[in-house]
Order: sequence, then structure tokens, then C-alpha cells
Amino acid sequence: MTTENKNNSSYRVYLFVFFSVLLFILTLWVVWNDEFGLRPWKKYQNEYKSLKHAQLEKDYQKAQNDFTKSGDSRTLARLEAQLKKAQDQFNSSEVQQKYRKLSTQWADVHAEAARNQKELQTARGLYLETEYYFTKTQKAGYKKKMDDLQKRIDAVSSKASSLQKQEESLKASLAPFTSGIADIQAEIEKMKSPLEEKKERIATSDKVPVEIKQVYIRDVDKADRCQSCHIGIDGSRQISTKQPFTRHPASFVFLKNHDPEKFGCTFCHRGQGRATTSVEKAHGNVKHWDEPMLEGDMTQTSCLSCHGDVKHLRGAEHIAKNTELVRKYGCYSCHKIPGYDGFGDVGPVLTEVGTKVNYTWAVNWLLDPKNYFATARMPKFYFKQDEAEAIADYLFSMSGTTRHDADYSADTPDEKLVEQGRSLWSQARCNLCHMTNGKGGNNVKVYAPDLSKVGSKANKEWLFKWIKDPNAYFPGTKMPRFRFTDEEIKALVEYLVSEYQDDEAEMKYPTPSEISSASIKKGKDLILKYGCYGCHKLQGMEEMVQVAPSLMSQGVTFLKGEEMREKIGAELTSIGSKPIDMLDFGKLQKAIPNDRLSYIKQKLRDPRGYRLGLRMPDFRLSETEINGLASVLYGFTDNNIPSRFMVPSRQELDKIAGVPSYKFTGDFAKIINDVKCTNCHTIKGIGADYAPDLSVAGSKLQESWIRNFLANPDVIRPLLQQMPKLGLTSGRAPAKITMPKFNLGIQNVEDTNKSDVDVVLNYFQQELVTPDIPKEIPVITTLAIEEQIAKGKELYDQKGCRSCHQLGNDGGALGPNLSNVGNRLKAGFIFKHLENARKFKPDIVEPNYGFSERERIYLTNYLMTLKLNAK
Amino acid sequence: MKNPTDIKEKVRKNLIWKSVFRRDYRNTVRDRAQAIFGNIFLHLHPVQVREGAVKLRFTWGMGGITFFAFIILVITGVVLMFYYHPSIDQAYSDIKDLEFQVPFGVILRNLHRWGAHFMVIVVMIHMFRVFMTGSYKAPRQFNWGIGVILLVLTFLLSFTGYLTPWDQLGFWAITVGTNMGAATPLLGYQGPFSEFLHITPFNDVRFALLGGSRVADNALLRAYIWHCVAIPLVSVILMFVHFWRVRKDGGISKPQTQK
Amino acid sequence: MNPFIEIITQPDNIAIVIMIIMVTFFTLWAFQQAFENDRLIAAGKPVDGENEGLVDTFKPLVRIELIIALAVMVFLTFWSIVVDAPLEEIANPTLTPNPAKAPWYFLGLQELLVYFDPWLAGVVLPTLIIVGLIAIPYIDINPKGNGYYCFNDRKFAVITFSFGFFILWLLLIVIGVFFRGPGWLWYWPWQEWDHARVVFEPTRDLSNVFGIDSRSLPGFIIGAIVVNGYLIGGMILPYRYLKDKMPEFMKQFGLIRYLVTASLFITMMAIPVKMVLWLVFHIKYIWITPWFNV
Amino acid sequence: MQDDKELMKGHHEEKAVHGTTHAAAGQAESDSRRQFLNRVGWASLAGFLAINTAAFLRFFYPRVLFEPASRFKVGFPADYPPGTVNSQYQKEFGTWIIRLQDGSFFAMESRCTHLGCTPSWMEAQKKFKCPCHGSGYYITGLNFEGPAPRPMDRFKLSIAEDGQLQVDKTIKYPGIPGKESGEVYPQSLLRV
Repeated sequence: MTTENKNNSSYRVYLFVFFSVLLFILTLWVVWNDEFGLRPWKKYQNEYKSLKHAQLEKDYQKAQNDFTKSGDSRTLARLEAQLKKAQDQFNSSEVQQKYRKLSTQWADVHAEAARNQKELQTARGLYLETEYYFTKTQKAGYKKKMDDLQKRIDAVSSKASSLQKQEESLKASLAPFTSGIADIQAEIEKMKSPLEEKKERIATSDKVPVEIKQVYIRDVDKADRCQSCHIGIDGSRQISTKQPFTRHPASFVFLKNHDPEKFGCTFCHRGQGRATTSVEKAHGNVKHWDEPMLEGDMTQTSCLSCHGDVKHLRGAEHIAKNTELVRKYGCYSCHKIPGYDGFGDVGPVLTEVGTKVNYTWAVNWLLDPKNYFATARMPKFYFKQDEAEAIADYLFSMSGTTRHDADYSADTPDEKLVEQGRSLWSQARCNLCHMTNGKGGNNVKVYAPDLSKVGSKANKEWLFKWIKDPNAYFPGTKMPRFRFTDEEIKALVEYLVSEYQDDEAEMKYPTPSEISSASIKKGKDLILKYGCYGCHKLQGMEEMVQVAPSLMSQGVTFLKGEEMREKIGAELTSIGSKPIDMLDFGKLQKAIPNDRLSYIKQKLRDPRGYRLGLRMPDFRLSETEINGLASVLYGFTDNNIPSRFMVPSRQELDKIAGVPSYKFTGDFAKIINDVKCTNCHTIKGIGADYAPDLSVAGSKLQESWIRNFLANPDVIRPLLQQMPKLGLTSGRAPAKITMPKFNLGIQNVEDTNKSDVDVVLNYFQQELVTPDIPKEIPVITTLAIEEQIAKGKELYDQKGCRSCHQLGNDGGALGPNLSNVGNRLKAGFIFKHLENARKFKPDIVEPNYGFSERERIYLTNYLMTLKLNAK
Repeated sequence: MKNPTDIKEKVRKNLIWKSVFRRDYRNTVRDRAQAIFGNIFLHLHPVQVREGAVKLRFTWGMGGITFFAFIILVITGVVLMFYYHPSIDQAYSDIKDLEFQVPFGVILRNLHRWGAHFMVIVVMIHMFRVFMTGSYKAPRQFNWGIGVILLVLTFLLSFTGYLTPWDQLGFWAITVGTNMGAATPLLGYQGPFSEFLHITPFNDVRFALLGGSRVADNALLRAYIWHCVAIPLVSVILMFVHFWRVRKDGGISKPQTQK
Repeated sequence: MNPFIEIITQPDNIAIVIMIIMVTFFTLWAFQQAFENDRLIAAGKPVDGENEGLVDTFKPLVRIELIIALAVMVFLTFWSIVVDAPLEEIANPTLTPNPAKAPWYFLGLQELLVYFDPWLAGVVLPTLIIVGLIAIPYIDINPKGNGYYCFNDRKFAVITFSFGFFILWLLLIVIGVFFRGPGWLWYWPWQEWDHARVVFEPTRDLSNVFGIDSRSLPGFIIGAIVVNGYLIGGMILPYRYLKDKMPEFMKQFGLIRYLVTASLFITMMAIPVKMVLWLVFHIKYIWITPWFNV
Repeated sequence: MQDDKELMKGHHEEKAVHGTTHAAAGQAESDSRRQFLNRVGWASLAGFLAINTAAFLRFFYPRVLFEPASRFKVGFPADYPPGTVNSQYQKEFGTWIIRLQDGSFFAMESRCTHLGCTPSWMEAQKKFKCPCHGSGYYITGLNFEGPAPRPMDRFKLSIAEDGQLQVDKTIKYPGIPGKESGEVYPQSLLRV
């Protein structure tokens, strides 16, 4: 037993030592973790500090070198010598004697004044006390005491003022003694202070404590500690371009408008603001943190959280461009998306499509729209041949037509008409919106169809009807009504059909055949299943009664209004914050990362890839478009951002303020509806930004010029300025961008006697004006007009206007051509424009030269002389 | 004074030392006994124990480990309370802050969490051991009952602690758990026969647990009080009954074979 | 990563792994000692520890306690340094995580919720478990096996308790932790958890098997007969049997003790019976009454 | 009984019990090694406790506070008429912005130097009056009545880059008994 116990107990000692030493070591590990292992920001801040120290040190060295080199040091030495001399002089006994005598006097008076001041305060205090008791008790004794005290106060204060006067005079006589010295000292101080300041800065920056830097926003309990590592993010200087030390890019847009002290970082960048222990945790790329950090352009997705309108928002260009994609592809047609309600249909009206296109084309189009033209917006639904035919059958039967294909090639084209059509085509600048054979279509936001093969698609009768009055077939279309004569339209149709044929198109159904009612029914079911009515206007059943009674009798029914009301796709209101668990990765569970962004991107890339039975069609988006759309969708979150952060859009503001949105009135409204000015121009906040804003055109442009221009549009602005905005690829860049000729003068609007041009001009003068722009410019009477013009020209040359503006054959191409500006613009506008160009066009390139009023008058007068003779 | 032994001697003869330790330890029988009953913490033990109690083979030390785990949980728990507000607006960020900025916050929370898991495991094995050695038999029947209640209290301690971080895990665990309470026969509004007592979501058992009809601020506060004050208090009292009984019943059970 | 490894390395599940290891170890140790003692008893020798004397508490016991305390501290500290306690997303009353699991020690009960209505699985059964556990010393009148590990002397007690402890408690916990995925569906360890998994498992009631509407009177009667038959039969038949075979024991045991024991035992056995009915025959309810369903 | 032998700390204690019965050299060596090990064990344990105590104390100093910023802007100088006490920032920051008759500014902590109550400005009497024990201060913060031991403390006030006044509570000018803080700390006064 003894030996057993012995062994037994000695191993217990070992156990004891083993565990206690281990525990000690583990405790050290815990401490190390807490001080260093979990505190990466300490390392970063120290590194940043040494970088900053080095930079400031360099500044200081440089300043010191400059100081020595520049001869300032010699000046300093001279000043110091002067100071010494002045001090010596001051210290000489006779001066000192006088000075001391005076300053003793002053000190006495000053002390007396201080005593007196105290006495005054005491007296006032006593007075207030007595007054209090008097108010309470109304005893005469207090009243008397108050009077006494008042006398005392008066006496003391009169003494105070006399003492103050004495003091001031003594001070004045003391001043000359030291003023010389003080002046030199100030001079020296001034010379030395920049250096001292730099030195001071080094000391201050070294003293900055290493600690967690936090922005705390109380009402949302948001504590962002990002700046603990990203220490230089809003520094005044770039210390290092390396992460995490770099400054915030474009901070003049982002940080200036979103003070980091008030917004923190995670409102825009997401991520886990409180985390400080590791990069992954802070950036939110960890389990149980739903909002991983956003970087680069992706961050702009957050703009959508607060900004009601990102269209013209500086710094939100990426997201603004991509929200346009939602409109382009009409995502809102099938999905509920906040802020996208009430936009029109993306696709054309299909109620009478049977009268418009030929059957083969329709089937082929349904099979794969991109076969017809590569830029087709309509997605591919992966219909089988019979399905496509069924849908076509339904659509055709709805239009009261049967399967038929007009054989256009049977007509021999009239060469003369074709030639006339060709010239009309270019005059009307159809290519501005419509692309043909890879050219044109620069006004992309109109989403006009590619016409390269239109001859194989649409029939002549329909084309004629369409060009003659697009609104009749498709109310709300973007196609303008060019006021062509019937002859002209015929020529244009002839040109289109003969020029834009699809040589490869096969006519599969040369002979008209009966539509089977089963096929129609099947087509209807397919339309219901895939929700074609989301993008296209289809006809309801009611109308069918008159169109196809025979089909009705065969039991074929058509879509009902209520069947077409629901949105077929999933709601996207909060897709950006949808729980990962609720995203169905299906068979791609393992193939792609299981996060929200990857899900969205994969869905856009391959909409039916996750599992069988999905209905979303394939838009065949480019990778850029996928990323763009994903960044928009990612921004649809149900966040609870306090309302004080919200920036409503113009429309929302107007709605709140009860301002009705602008409405065009009178005959002008009819013209707008006809000619679709707002396809290109913005007028009073309505319309596109393809062409100049016309909201104040009445104050800006001369009537005669407008009249001429409408009759004969010409290039005003060189291409260069427009290019960056459009993001044109070089292949599609046209030679000139100018306005189509709408033949406004030719036809009158209904019964009025005025011509269209008159209506337009009238509206410009009445409505599209602003009181900000003066009608006339101030007149200078003291100087002859010729001299003013000469001075203006001088200024024009001096300020280098010609480097941007073209005048005759001379000058740059960045600004508008000024050769005919005297005919085009009103003097008042030029005058105002020179004062502050950005006022009317915030993103204009033109610098503000800060001209004086006089200079502006000279320049205006000069510019008004620049006229080309009318042709 | 010149060598360490002198200093040691001096210290040991000091009045203060003596007042604390009373007498020198010379490893006599009397001293060994004195060490046990002269010390409040060791006082729970008898002066002498069965040899088997010293060997791990029999007891596995599970009861003691459970108690030690409980002590660790009390200490870490009390310390964690310094940075915790039982309100739904703050609870979650408080836990995040413990993780990210409070010195030693992470390790304390981890110790508390894993200590709790550990205690549940150990207390279960303790029960298994007591059953396997038949130690619940006379005269220890009552103490087994106390032990079962302590086991339940351990579960409840852990369960109420689940809600305190106010995260999804705890929220739904408590939601489901208290909804079971709603199914109590007679007293829960979804339980059988409850209609006879006119039980609604606003007067049933679940309401009493949550302080409302759903898991919200009141529920968090209640869970917090149960977790930090009420259940530990009851547990401590029962634990001492448990220990006291162990001693009074003759310490660790001993083979009583019927021959 | 392998789905199984992914599941067992989840911070909270590490505790379950530790539990499995510890329970396995101590179970083996317990039974090893039990069989050892059985052998000793059979050979007529004293069991382990029977002839032990006393030792001073100070310091042998105190020191062992210190060492164990240190070991526990080391273990917990190491665990706490290496694994961080998880903190999930902030509570969101509108979004239930899938799967929503109870604390792991209650997962046995949660598993029962699949087979029983909440009032049974969540209230009645736990209460019975607690009552049953407390009742053990009063039911078990076997004087043998007190204070040492053994098996032969108390087979029924050990087997019954082991069944409850290992199968109905620990196994169900392990199933709940490792084999139950989204939708509380069964996942093998090598299967990926799939939130969108589609399963069609319609259930029926017992009387539906015979084509009788379970909510009709005949259905009610059939259910009542089966349930009460099980309960009453489960009490009477063993009683008759035991009285026949072991009259002396039964006399000592007494009727009341028998009734308590039998009711607890058959309730416990009802759990696996119902589970089998559900899993094999897809039977949801046996007995439907206007107030409760079984 | 022998079990506790190696558990003893002192060598001589062991001797007291066992005398010289085990005098073998090997035994002595193993005893001394055990003694050494024991010392290491207890030292580690002491180290563990010491570190834990330190860590426990460190725990009470969080790395981040959720208090109002110690540097804050208080608007433009023109917002303040001369001879006024501005209590706008008292609630959140505990600071008065005061402009004297001569146009100079200073920022004063709204805290009585007696026992830390918040005095209030009595416009009629042109003084700060502390409600707790009646201490009174002139507009400059100089105490003249009541138990207050010294004038109230001032904070650094400067002009920020954007032209706003900025208070920096990390720089404090404590009042000196019987002295006008404006004379002791000319830098606490800001002239615009």
C-alpha cells in the first residue's frame, strides 16, 4: 500500500503542477489576445502615426531649409539684433526709472479699481437683497436702506469710471516704452510661427492616443468604429494610398455631404460597424451578419436607401445608370418594385398585332427575339415551336386575323419612291432613335426598335398607318408624328420595305391556314402562365365578342381584365435584405456562394437555372448589365433609416408641398403629344436629357432663331460635349447630332389659324421663361456702344474664351459654337449666363470667371454682334 | 531578519497572521481536522472521508465539478452584468460590445456560455453515476429528489439565459418554449380543457412567463431576473440542502451488499 | 466543406460532441465496473470499496478537488479561447430561422413535438419525467446495488433507466442536433441541408386505416378503445403475470407502488410506440376527442 | 496517512512527522524535486490569480464610451449677444457659452465647484446661483458667496475651420481660489 500510494501521490503532484502551469499559460494567452490578438487597430494606428510623423517631419525639414535658404534667416538675425538694442535701451536706468514710476502708479490705480469693483458688486448685491426684503415686507426701513445703497452704488460707480479713465491714461503713457519692443517681437513671432506651428503639429499628432475611434448615432443605436483602422479616411491630407490608411475617394462629394460624424460609415457601406477584432468581422463577411460591406461602385446601391431620386445625384452615377436598366427591361412589369409603379408598358401594344406583322416573323420572334436583332429587349422564353405558334395563334385570332404572310417581294419597288423615301429618312433623322444595320439609335433611352429587317416583319399597310399617326395604334408611344404628307409616307414605307429586308427569313407559312381553337386556348394558357400582359397590352374578352364570334362558339375564350392584373413575378421590394434562408439556390446550392448578391446575379444570368419550373425569361444580359441590375436590386431593402436622413425626390417634395406636377397646356400640349419633344428635351422637369433643357428657352433663345431652327435644324453644339454623357461606343458614333425636322410649319393644329410654329413660339414666350433672366441688359451711357464692343472683344481674347468656343473657323470645340450667337441667344441670357453659368445648368464645364457687371455688359454687347447672315 | 527563514518566522509570529490562521500547521491529526472545520469553505467536508471518495473511479468528481462550474458561471455572470442592459434596444449591442470593445469581454462571455453547456453535461452524467451506483437508495431518497429538481433548475438557468443576447437563436428558442407553456392543459390558452376556465392569451401560463402576449421587452426583463437572481437563489439554497444531506447521510454512498 | 464536419464544428454543437465523448467514456467505465462487481459478487468476494477505511479530508481530498478544479478551468479556458460563443442576427419577430431549434438539452422534447401535440410533448411528458425521476427511490425497493456499480442485482432498474437516459434523452438530442435540418426534416450527416427541400408526407389517423372517419363517433370509439386498452392492459396484464410468478415480491411491492411504476413505465414505452406508428405507418392521431388528441 | 506527506510545503514539517526514517539519498532527491514542483505549481496559481485580478480591474475601463463628444461645435460667434450666458448646450454637454460685455467668449463647465450641482444663471441678479448650498458666482465664474471653494472651471474655446465656435472639453482651466480665471488663463478667453 505504501508504494502504491507513493506512485499515486507523486503523479498527483505532477498533475497539480501541470494544470496550474497550463492555466497560467492560458491566462497569459487570454491577456495577449485581449491586448493584441483581438486589437488589430492598434497596429494600424501606430503605423499610421509613424507615417504621419514622417510626413510632417519632412514638411518641417523642408520649411526649415526654405527658411534658411530664402534669406529670412538673415532678416531674423537682424530683427533679433534690433530687439536686443531696443531692450537694452529700455533697460537703461533712466528709462527704467521713468517706466517703473509710471507702472507703480498704474498698479496702484489698478488695485484701487479692483477694490472699487468689488465694492460695487457688494453694494449691488446688498441692494438686491434689500430690494427682495422690501418687496416681501414693504417696510419703510428697507426702502430707506435701498436709497442709501443706491447712493453708495452711484458714488462707487462714478469713482469706478474716474479710476478707469486714470488707468487708461496711465496705460497710454506706458505704452510707448514697450511698443517698440513689442513690435519687433511680433515681427519675429510672425517669422517664426510657421515653423513653430509645423513643429507643434508633429508633437500634436504624436500625442494622439491609440484608441477605438467611434461615431455613435444615438437614435439608431449605430456605433461605427471603422475609423479605428481606416484612420486617415477623412484626413486633410493623403498620408498613404494603402488600405486602411487612404483617404475616402471623392470625399468632396461623399464625405462633404455626409459628415462622418453624423452618418458614420455603415449607412452607405454596410458591414459590421461595431466590430473591431478582425477585418472579416468588421467588413461583415461572417456568418450571422446579414450586411456584408459594399465596396467601390457597389456602394452606390445605398444611395437608394435615402435618396428618392438618384438621377442627377453627384456621386451616384453608377446607380443612376443602372436604375435605367430597370426601366429598359421593364422589371417592374412582372415584379412589384417600390418607386416603379405606374410606368407604361415596356412592349408594344399587341391588340392588333395580327394586322401588323407576318406570322412567320411572329413565331420566330417568340422563339428567339435576338435572332431578329441582337439588341432586342424582349427576353427569350425558351418556347417550343408549337408553343410559339400557339401564342402567335392567340394573338392573331385576337386581332381578328388568321395565319398569313404578306409576300412583299411580290411588289416591285418603285425606284423613284424609294429614293424619295431615303432622303426623307435622313431628313427626319429617323436614325436618331432607330438603329439600322448597326448604325444610329443614339437616343438609347427611347428604346426604339431596330429597323434593319423591318421589311420582313411588318406589312406596308400597317407601316403607313403607323407613320401617319402612331398614337392611333399605340396611345402613349414614343414615336413622334412627323407631319408628312401621304405621298411622303408612301415613299418612306416603300423605302423601308425595300431597303430593310431580311434576306435569310424563311416563309414557313406561305399559305393562310385556319387557326385551331385548341391552339388558341393553349396560347392563352401560355400567356397567362408567363404573364405576357405585364409588358404588352393585350385585348380583353369583351372586345372579342365582336371580333371573333366564330371562335367564341368553339369555346375559345380570351384573357379577362382581372386575369391580367396581378404581377407575375416575386415582389422585389426588399430583395436586398431578404434572408438568405429564403433564397432558393436549388441545384446550385453548392455551385455558387450562398449570399444574396451571388443569388441575384446568378438569377439574372440564368433565370431558370436554380430548379425546374421557373418562369422568368432569359434577358441574356451582359455581365455589366447583370452587375448593374444586381446593384440596384441590392439596394431595395427594408431598412429603418430615420426620416431625418431621407432626401425625397423632386416629385415627392412637390407632392408633399401640394405642387401639382407641370402640365402642358393648350395647343402646345397637343404638339408635344404629337411630336414627342420630351423624348429628347426636358421641359419643366418633364422629359429626357438627350437634348438641351428647354424650361427657360423663351428667355434664352431669340424667336427668329427658333423659327429658323425648327424649319431647318442644324448643328449648334459640337459632338465632343455630348459624347461623355452618352457613353457612345466608337462604332455607333454619328457624324452629327441634330434635331429631326418635324415639318411643324406645314400643318395647322386643328381649327386654329396659327401654325404649329406659332403655337410653339407663343408657348416659349409665355410659359418657358424665368424672371431670373432679364429681358434687357443694363445700358452704359457713358461709353459709346462701339467702344463697349471693342472692350468686349478684348475681354473675349484675354480670358481665353476661344480655347473652348468656336468662332468662324477658329477656336476649341468644347463649348458651343459662337459664330451665330448674336442671332441665337437673347442678350439678357448671355448677360446672366456670364455671371453664373452653373445656375441654369449645374453640370456645365464653363468656369466662373467672376466678371464684373461692366465686363459682362461689354462681353454681351460684343457677343450680340456675332451673327451669320441668314441663308 | 537576515535570512528568509527569519522573516518567515517573524511573519508567522505576527499578530495579524495569527488572527487569521490562528495556529501553526504541524500536520497532526488535530491540525488536519482543524484545517477542515476551521475553514468555512472546507467546512462542507467532514474531517475524514471514505477512501473511495478520494478515488475518481467511484464518483468521477461530477458533483463537485458541477458545483465548480456553477461558481464559474456565477462569477462570470455577475461580471457580465456590468455591461448588460436587459432591454430589447440595447441587449444585442451590449453583447456585440462585449465581443468587440470591453476588455476581456469575449473571454468572459465564452466562459459563461461554454461553462453553461459544460454544467448541463456534467450534471447529467452526475445523475447517471448516482443512478448506476444506486446511491439514491435509503437513506438518500430525498436527496435524489433534490438532485432532480436541481437538474431541472440547471436546465431552466440555461434556458432563461438563452434570451438575454436578444438574438434570433434565443428569441425563437424562447418563443417556441413558451408556446409549449400555452399548451398546458387547463392553464394554457391552447391546451386541452382551457375553455372551461376561460383562458385567453392574456391570462394563461405563457402570459405569466412573458409578461405579455408575445416575446418582447417584458419577456426579456423577466428572463433576465429569473436567470440572474431568482433561479440562482433557489438553486443555491437547494444546493446547500443537497450538500448538507450528503454529509448527514454519511457522505459518499458506500457498498451495502446484502450477503 | 463536408456537411457533417460543418455541422459538428458549429460552436454550439461542439458541446454536443463533447457530451457524446464524455457520456460514452463514463458509460463504458460504469458498466466495466458494474460487470467487475458482478463477477466479485458471484465469486462471493467483497465488491470494490466495500472494505475501505477512512482518510483525512485534509489534504488528500482537498488537493484532488483543487486539481480537478484546475483541470476544469484549463479545459473551459482553452475552449473559450479557441471557440467564440456565437451571436446570431438580432431578434426578428417576423422571421423564423430555419430550422428553429430549442436549446440542445431540450431537443429530445422538440423531437417529441413531431409525434405528440404540444400539451403532451411540451407539458405532460416533461412533468411526468420529473415526477418519475423523483419517484425512482420510492419505487425501487430493491435493497441490493446500493453504493456500488452493478448490473445483475438490479437488471430491470438499470435497463429501464438506461433506455430512458440513452434512447429517449441523449439519442433524441443527438438526432435533434445532427440529423434534423431545415423544416425539421431528417438529414443524414452526408446530406447538404437544403432550405428548399420539398417533402410530401401526408399523415392519417388510426381509424382512417380502417376507412373510418377519425372525427366521427365510431372513430372516437376505436381510438378510445386502443388508447385506454393500451393503458389498462399495460397495467393489468403484467400485474397478473407478476402476481403469478413472483407473489412474494408483489406482496412486498404493494398495489399503489405497482400502479405508479406501471403507469410511468407504460407512458415511457408509449413514446417509442407512437414514434414507430408515426414513422412507419404515418399515423398522426390515435384518438381524437373534442378536447385533446392523442 | 503517508498520502499527505508530499503535500507538505516545508521540509522541516515532514521531518517532524517522519523523523529520519527515510534518509535514503534517492528519497531526498525526489522530495526536493517534489518540493520544487510544488513551488512552481503554487507560483503559477498565484500568477493566475494576480493576472485575473488585474484583468478584473481592467474590465471596468471599457474602450469606448457612448457619451457626448468632448469636442463639439456651438454655432457662430454672431449668434451670441455680448453680456449673455447661453445654456443651450448645458443639457447635452454640461457647458455654458458665455460672452462678456467686452465681446470676448469663454466656455464654462456648468458644475458648482462645491459639490458638483448645476448652478443656474440669474439674469436679474447677474449671477450664477447654486441651488444645493447657495454658492454664488459672477458671470466670469468667480465665486463670491456660499461655500464654493474656487471659481468654476473653463474649457478651451476656439474657432473651427468653418468659422464656428468649438469647445474642447479635454482642455480644462480649473479655477484658482480668489482669482479671476480670465486673468489666470488669458487663453481661456476668445476674442473674435
